[in-house]
Amino acid sequence: MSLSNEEIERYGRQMILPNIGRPGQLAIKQASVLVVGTGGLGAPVAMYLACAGIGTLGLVDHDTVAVSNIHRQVIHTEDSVGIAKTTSARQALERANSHVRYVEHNLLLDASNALDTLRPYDIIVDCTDNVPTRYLLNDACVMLGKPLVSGSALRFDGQLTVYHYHGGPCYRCLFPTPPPPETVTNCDDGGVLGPVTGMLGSLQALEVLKMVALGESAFAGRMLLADGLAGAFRTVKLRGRQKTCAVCGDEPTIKELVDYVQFCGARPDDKTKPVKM
Amino acid sequence: MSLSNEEIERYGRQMILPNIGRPGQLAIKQASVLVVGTGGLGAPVAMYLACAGIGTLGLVDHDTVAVSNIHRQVIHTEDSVGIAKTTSARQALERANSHVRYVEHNLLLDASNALDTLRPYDIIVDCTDNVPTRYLLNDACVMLGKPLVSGSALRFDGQLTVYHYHGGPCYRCLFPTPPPPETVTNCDDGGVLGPVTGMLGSLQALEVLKMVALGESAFAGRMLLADGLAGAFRTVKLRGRQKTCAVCGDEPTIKELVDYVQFCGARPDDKTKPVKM
Amino acid sequence: MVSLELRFSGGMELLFGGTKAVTVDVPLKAGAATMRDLLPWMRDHLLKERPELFMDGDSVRPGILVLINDADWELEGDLEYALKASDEIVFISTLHGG
Amino acid sequence: MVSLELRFSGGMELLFGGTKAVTVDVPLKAGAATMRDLLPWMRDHLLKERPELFMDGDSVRPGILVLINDADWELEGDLEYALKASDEIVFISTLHGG
Ligand SMILES: [Zn+2]
Ligand SMILES: [Zn+2]
Repeated sequence: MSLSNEEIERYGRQMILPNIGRPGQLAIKQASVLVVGTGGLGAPVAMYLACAGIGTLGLVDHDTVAVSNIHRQVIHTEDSVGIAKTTSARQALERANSHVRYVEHNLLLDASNALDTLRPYDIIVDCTDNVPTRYLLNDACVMLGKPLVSGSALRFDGQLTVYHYHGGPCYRCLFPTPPPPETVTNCDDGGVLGPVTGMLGSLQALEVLKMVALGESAFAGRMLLADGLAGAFRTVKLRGRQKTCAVCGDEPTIKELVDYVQFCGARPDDKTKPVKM
Repeated sequence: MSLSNEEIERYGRQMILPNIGRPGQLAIKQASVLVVGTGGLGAPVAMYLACAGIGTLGLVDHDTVAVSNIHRQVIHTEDSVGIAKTTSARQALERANSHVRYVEHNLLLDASNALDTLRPYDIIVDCTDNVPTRYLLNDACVMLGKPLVSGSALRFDGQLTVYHYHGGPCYRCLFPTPPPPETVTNCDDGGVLGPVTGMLGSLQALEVLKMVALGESAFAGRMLLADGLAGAFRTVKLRGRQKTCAVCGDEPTIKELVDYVQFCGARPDDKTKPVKM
Repeated sequence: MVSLELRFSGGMELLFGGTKAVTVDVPLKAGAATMRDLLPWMRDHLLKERPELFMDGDSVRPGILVLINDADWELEGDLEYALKASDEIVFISTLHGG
Repeated sequence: MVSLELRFSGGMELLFGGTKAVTVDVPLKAGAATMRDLLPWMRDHLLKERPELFMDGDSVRPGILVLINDADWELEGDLEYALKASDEIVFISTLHGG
């Protein structure tokens, strides 16, 4: 594989970084990344990865664009209200960079389709909005041996880590038991500011590029805790992989995907509900 | 001024934040913000402010879109290569939110036009790429009594602060003397990753929304230092306003805008040069 | 008495009356008392509502990450960690939104 | 001897052979020696190239922000700040790109 003159011109400002260079750009071109969720986090992740020249970019979403999405999901437009989010996102990305191969997965991920959907990709990016899908992605990534770049946001806060990478823990190592459904708030119910998802999604895209081009991440076994209201950032050390983990441990008890809705007692369907003001 | 049902639906997910609510959204709708530079930082700043429903959004740039911009300046598209950046940005923003009033300022800011350009706006966002324009914006903001939300990025690093706000210092309080031109590297020469500008620009937009809706910022008199390679963030306390400052001090010696190119010994024209690989 | 700095984020602060950070003198013996002692004391003296959203059995409920001096408490022995003066202990509700 | 943690960022590390952080025992007297003494020592012992890009007169050159224990050194007396053991001193080249 090589780079055309047009690609060298297009990506020149990232290729002149000493730790990217031509080898880094070629690695980016050869990489395939799956962005799960094309909402508040998925919008900047997809835009920055596409613009950086990722070879193949998969987009997973089952939802259609609603006008209440656009305040934070800046990849979608007024014209795309009502159409599939994957299609809306793909159209925006193609306008920005037609060199990338885009793959739409317009579906609700579940135990029946997750392994086949994730298998062709090198890195999975969790931009979802619900607990069952987060456990599903975690288990599927462990079973397939892929790293999971996980971001989340709510109100003014955000969290970021990379699971199952370079000996670090998986999501279940940290959270063997799902949270009680009544403690879980999604962005539709709790609210969120667009720039908070923008900051977290940008950081997820940055970790993907570092993993692809440099073979490393600052967030394997570490978690960023961002408080956008206070302007406070904290990076903390996490436990390592747990030998007793049900999915990535030495004697895993979960060897195939399970029913995550039942496991979490919550539904993965984050459909927009009317706002109570 | 009031909010239509369509606006309440569109902005609902930020209005349910207890510290935003209807009064915060009305303040956002009444605000006017000028984004100076529609490049790597300006792209996310403009997108998130437009999508959040800022009443009037001004866009300043003198440049046209080049294919080498798109890797980080994700507001621009392949179709807009060669056209004015302000026009390209405005077209993208109108697709996302047609409720906002956009004003294009397709010009190179200098001492002759800066005060008139900045005067109609409440808050100025510095997304520029050169030292002379940073001093120009600072001095103009002090003379007009406006806060300046300043971001910068290079390679994997970023810096953020809010100048001349709530008794905090201005740019000249920190840096009375400009840096020697040979120590200044812009993104075209030093390189930068798109997600780094994405993270910083998102944070600039977040501070603007907090200033508008809450009347406060976490970064008046404080600076965020972000190291994207190490995943390390540091927020530091800055000196207060300096009584001896040449522009915001007790006895200012600079009472009108000067020749910033001469003052800095550098040109504000950040035209793309060919990349040496 | 042991003086601790307690912090709450990610929504945990809502259970503690909106407090994001508090320095408290806890009537427990430094070097001897552990996290196992601190949690019920916090529940009884600081928690403002719904104890079941803070504790589950003798530990925190699932979905809360506890940090002791910027490290996951699992690295420090979790419930058996012996409290020292000036320890900073953070309780974070993990987020799932996007 | 005073043991200091020195950090370089924003491009400053390029003048110091790529070092981003170093703990050094500086042959200066804690409590007596100041930043005015540290800067020339750094220039003579740590700097790898182009001293004019680090110092200007007896201070740092314009465009460098100096932090002492996470605060702008101007708040600490800048050149007159008396060095203490374990001080963390950061030299940051300010960025202008966008
Ligand atoms: Zn595990
Ligand atoms: Zn000043």
